[in-house]
Amino acid sequence: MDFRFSEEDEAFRREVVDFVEAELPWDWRNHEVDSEEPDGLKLVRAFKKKLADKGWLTRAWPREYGGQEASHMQQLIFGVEMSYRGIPVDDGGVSMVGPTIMMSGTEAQKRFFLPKISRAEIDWCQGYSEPDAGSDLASVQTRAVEDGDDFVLNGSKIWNGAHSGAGWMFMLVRTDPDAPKHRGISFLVAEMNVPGVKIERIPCMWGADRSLVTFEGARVPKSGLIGEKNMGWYVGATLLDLERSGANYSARALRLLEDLVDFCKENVRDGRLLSDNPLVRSRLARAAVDIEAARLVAYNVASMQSKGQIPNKEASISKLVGSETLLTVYGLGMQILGMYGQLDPESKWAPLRGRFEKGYMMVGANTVAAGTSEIQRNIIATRGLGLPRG
Amino acid sequence: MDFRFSEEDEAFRREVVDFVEAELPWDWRNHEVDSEEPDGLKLVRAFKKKLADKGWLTRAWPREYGGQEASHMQQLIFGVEMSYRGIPVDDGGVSMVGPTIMMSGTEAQKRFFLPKISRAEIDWCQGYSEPDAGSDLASVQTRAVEDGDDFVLNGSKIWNGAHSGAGWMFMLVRTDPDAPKHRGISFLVAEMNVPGVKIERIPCMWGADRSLVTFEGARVPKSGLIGEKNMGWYVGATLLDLERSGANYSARALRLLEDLVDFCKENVRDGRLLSDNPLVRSRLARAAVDIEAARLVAYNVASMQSKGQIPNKEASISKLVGSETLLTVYGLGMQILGMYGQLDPESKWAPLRGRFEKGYMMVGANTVAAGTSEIQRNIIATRGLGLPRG
Amino acid sequence: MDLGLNEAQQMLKTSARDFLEAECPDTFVREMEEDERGFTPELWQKIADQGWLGLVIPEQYGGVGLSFFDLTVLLEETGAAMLPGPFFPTVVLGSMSIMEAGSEEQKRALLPGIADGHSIVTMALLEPTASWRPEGVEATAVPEDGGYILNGTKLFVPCAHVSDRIIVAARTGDAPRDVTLFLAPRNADGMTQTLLKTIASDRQSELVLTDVRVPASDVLGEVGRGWETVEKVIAWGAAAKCAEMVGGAQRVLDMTVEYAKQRVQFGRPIGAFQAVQHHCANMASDVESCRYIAAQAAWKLSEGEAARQEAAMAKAWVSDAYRRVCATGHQVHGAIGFTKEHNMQLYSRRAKEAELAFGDADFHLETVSQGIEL
Amino acid sequence: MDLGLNEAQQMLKTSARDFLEAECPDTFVREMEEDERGFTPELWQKIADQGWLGLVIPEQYGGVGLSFFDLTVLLEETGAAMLPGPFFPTVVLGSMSIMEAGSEEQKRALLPGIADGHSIVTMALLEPTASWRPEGVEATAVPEDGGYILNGTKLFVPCAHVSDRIIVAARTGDAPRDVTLFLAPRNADGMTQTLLKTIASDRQSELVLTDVRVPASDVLGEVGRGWETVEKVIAWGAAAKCAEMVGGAQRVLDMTVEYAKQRVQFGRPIGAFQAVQHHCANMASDVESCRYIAAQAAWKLSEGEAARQEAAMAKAWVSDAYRRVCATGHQVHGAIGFTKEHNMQLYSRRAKEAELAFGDADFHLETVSQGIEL
Repeated sequence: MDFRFSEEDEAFRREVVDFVEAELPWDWRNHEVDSEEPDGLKLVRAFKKKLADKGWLTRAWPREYGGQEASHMQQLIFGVEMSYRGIPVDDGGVSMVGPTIMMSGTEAQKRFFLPKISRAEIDWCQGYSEPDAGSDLASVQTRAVEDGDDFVLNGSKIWNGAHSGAGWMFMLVRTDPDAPKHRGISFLVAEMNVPGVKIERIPCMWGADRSLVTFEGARVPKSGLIGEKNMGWYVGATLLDLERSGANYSARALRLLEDLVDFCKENVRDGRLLSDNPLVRSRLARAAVDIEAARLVAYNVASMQSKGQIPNKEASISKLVGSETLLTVYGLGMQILGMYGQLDPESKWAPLRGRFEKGYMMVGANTVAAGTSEIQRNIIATRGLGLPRG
Repeated sequence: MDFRFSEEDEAFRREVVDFVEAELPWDWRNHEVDSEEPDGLKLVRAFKKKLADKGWLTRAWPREYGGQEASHMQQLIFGVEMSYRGIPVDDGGVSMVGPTIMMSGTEAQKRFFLPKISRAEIDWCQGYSEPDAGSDLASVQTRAVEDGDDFVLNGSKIWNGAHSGAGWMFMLVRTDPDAPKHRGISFLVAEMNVPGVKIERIPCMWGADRSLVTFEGARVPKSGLIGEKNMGWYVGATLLDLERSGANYSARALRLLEDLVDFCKENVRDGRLLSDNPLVRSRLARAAVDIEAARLVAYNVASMQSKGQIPNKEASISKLVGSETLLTVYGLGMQILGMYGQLDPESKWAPLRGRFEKGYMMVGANTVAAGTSEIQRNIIATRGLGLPRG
Repeated sequence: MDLGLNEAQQMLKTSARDFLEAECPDTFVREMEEDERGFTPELWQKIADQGWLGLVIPEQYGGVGLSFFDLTVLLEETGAAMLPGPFFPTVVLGSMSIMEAGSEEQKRALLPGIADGHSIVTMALLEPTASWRPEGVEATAVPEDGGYILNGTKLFVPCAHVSDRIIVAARTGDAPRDVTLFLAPRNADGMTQTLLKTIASDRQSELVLTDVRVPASDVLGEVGRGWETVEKVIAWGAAAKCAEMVGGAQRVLDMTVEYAKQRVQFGRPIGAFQAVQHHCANMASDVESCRYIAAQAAWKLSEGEAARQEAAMAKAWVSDAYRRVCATGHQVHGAIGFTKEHNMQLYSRRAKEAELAFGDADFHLETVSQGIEL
Repeated sequence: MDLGLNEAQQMLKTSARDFLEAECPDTFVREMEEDERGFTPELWQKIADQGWLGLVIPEQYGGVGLSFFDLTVLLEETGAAMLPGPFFPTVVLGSMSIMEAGSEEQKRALLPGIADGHSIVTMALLEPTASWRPEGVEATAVPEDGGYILNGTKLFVPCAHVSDRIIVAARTGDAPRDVTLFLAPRNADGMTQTLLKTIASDRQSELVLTDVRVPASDVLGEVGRGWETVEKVIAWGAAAKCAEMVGGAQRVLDMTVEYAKQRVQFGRPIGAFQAVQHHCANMASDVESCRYIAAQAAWKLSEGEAARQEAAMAKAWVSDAYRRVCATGHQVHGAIGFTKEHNMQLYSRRAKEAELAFGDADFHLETVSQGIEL
């Protein structure tokens, strides 16, 4: 066992931090950048290019696809430092699409997509959820019908960031409506900028949008089919596992906690510093412990991956624990900020730039996105603990 | 709406309290009496007789069966004052068997049993649970076969207090093994003191016992069949509803809280009174609020009954909230007592006569007995809220 | 003891619900979220015509003369309907304070106008100290020329932007409770009002007072004894807010159960899954608990008891329970509940505002701990 | 970073498990609950033969010379097996303190005896003040005739009844940390030991010291600096106890999952019900979290770091999580888990003892809050 980063890993971490502190084009301590909005995406994209130039986005990938063959641990370190600073570098390309293509794609697909992902030349949005396929992902209904070299798409995908201008979508589509539910699905990547794709914004409570993408006879090339046709559920399942790591949650939570600690040391309520209030102290300390527990569970996932082991329930537990911890920390923040917590970032009285008010509204979506906490618990129980399916 | 007791009810309450303070043969502030043990039952039985002489045990019953036709509210008041003082007067006779007989029994049964219950002449133990029928009560397997004027019983009943010397059992038995699960069950009351009844003690973690009662060809008279044969599930279902009131839990919890408050005002930890520790204050206050919420939910059940309304999900919620609150208060007590909390009542250093140590071990059984919290939630969701069965 | 509503209260409740269903549907609520004023004079007049603005105002001052408890029956429905605008501040903060502390002249001058809908009154209590304790009042009122000069900054003042009178709490002495209430006109010289943007899209304001002059006749109650009134207002406000929250929580429960019955995943309604069932059961338990603990506080206050402990218990419990109910409702609804077009988020944002108003759980638990003789 | 065990540790773990399965089955644990001594000399000797008693004792003192982390690997298994007797006090409280603070002579005199099983050593730290802070030590040690006279009452002393040496913490000055450790023989004149009956059926004692004389040569470490050692012992003890708890929690999870697979109700294994599945998933999450936060503390301490923060975080987390795991385990097991013949209650009773030992969550959270610079 070894709880320290290796010298090499620590040097890398230092390098990443120094680079970000020097090069990030916005002040991360004071500004939140939302890559699901066009302006935000533009800003992020530019910085991602710089990170890509360092080879960091896909540091753990093979060299031939634009990687540096570093350990999963370094990939984690990179992700953690980004999440800690709220730099939304991961649109699923590096963490999900790339690995899926690496595992199931053709050589041509690998040579086409992977370097592009590595160099941050394409942006992704997710095409999993549909209006009637949420937790029950395998009931996707968007139809893809072969027609010459194309698939013709009809149907809709929801809760994605397509309105931000992300050029590509990775998605599950139904290619055989007559096969059993899980057996008629294909995994497809496609450009959004084609006729027959309609993008509508869905305003959300935290003031930003998600999209509803409607395909009406949109033609996309067959070359975007990853893995075997009709086997997309199994191709995509791997990807969901990759999505279920929790290190980003605890990194984000840690930063929020540090903000809260600073706030409590500077603000007086009822005649004393908040940091002198025993209830506040106890709750912040408890949050620190929650975060540490979540952080270590996530690091263990990376540690396993670094050794070539395949995390299973460990990844689901990490997602569950991480997202619930982030929820707790936002809730705690709102509790501590009290009356001030309800102020929108636009208000001049809003503390910590209203980060908690906005995040508090957004964070509930985390325990819903990428499999609700209920679905994670199902997976832990059945796949992880071997309990019988209900 | 009226949150005060009526003058009449308040006068009754006062009378009950005065009587108990004067007549209870043990010091309830310092001794716990366990009616599931023979000695305890003897003590309780004697005092119950006195209460019965006042007509209080069955105060809300019709006069012809030994009652005083008082309101459900007075019945609740009586129960609350008993629970608050830890006087285990209810063995199910008054709260469950009596009402069931009143609802489904023959006139002869009413005339035989009800006055006996009212006068505390018989003690009851429950015969619902079986080794393989816990949450799934409808799968009871104890067979009752008609033979002349008798039923012949074979099977076993578990988690009851038969070893204490309680003379009678109310039980669900299977009278038609071929009928659908819920349709072959009968509700039976029977004396335990007959050949073919074996009572074995099952030692439990809190230092007391429960019993396993095995019937091996025990003959009991058919006159103990309450309601129609094979309709026992529906006869008994009412009874479970009656069991699911929560006033006793909050009354008990309130007394524990008061003990804790006193303890905290008298004991110093790390240089200050526990009652000056803000964490302790906050937790005790929160417990007080939990108890108040549980208390009012239970009082509402009685309030509904007093007006002739039939509580449904209200009763299940009351049981759920009450038992969970009691669990919380015991847990809080153990937390506050700290190192001292682990001491057995026998130790001279044990605070509050070790009541918390023992209760802490016992209380978990509350969220299991009479339908686990999970079963309560099922009932609230399906019967109360109309959600589809799973 | 009888924890049910009487017939008159039941009628009030039903008629309120009918009125709000017609006049304050969710489309209207959503519209008012974007509206600068946050309500319409048309609806205000209709509310006045219903007698709601004068519900608890005695008949001799143009009101209906019902009890505070009756008002909370109504507020449960306005909470369920998320009625936007200055109804709550006016009936709870404005008229209750004036009824409590006002002189006969003030009552005669102000209450009829409130009752008939011509006058909107709020209270400016909190400051940047964000404290519900008297020490939090730092704004000052200094006697001059038989009147007072007010200076200070008030924060989180509900609906100040549309009020014509604002009851300002200001310090008139150095002892913590040396606080006095002033009936300041909103358009007084030296008073600057700025809207704050808040999570609940309600209309709270910052109010900066710079040498605002108030005549002695506009002191509400006795000089130096304003905090006694404020304490009562906090208790009433807490109980009244709890009633609103009960209404909202019940609606969130209903909507969640409904959604669980209709949303199909894995080939069956999600309400057939035990995890969802138990979520709903927990919500139902919370709502049931909220209902009676809130009602007890309202009823005892209505009966004229101080009921400090009951109000504190209610607000402490309901503040947390409503938040839990909303969080669980969101969890059952999934992504759809976070969209602006869905009502779920309308409630959960308001739940946060309501949690904080008149003190959060921590604030009230300290009262409770004193009440249990700690 | 590598959060897995190395091969040697894995072997240690496996062999420990095998040994305990053979020598310490649940029947033995149950038997020892009723036994007056609470363990058998036979098993003690076998444990010594395994090298466990000297696991962390350097070879020159007759030990095996492994690391503290290795010891916690072993403790995870003794926790899983609920090994009764003075193993924990001897290896953690006794030998670690002597190794830390003992003179060369004391080490030579005491450690080999511990390692070979002839000597059992515990520590008497707590008092009726029940505090883990130095202020809690009220027992006094007064110099006399080149030695010390000890007076006071010690409480919750683990396995004092079978120890031959007891490391007593006593006050030698008025400043809070003026505490000194003494290696008192258990049979010293003036020392009265009484067993306490506890929830975990472990063997804790009250120890009354009345003019107990200890020669200066039995002072452990420097006079007045004993608390430095105690602080380390609390950190080691907390981390070691966490390891035991992780072992226990894993066992409770395993047993609960097994039961959920086998217990049939409503025509299917209860583990097919989502409520039970989610209970088990929550338990698994807790166990997983416990494992790494506990391991981090043990590893950092083992590496010679002070790791006060890590130990505090571990104990705060694991104390609560293990209790949760047991409570949920009971809920899944239903009535059967409360019976004495079932293992479930053996674990849940020990979980309470373990939660309290070396400070509960509140105690450690205060350390954590300082660590996050509050």
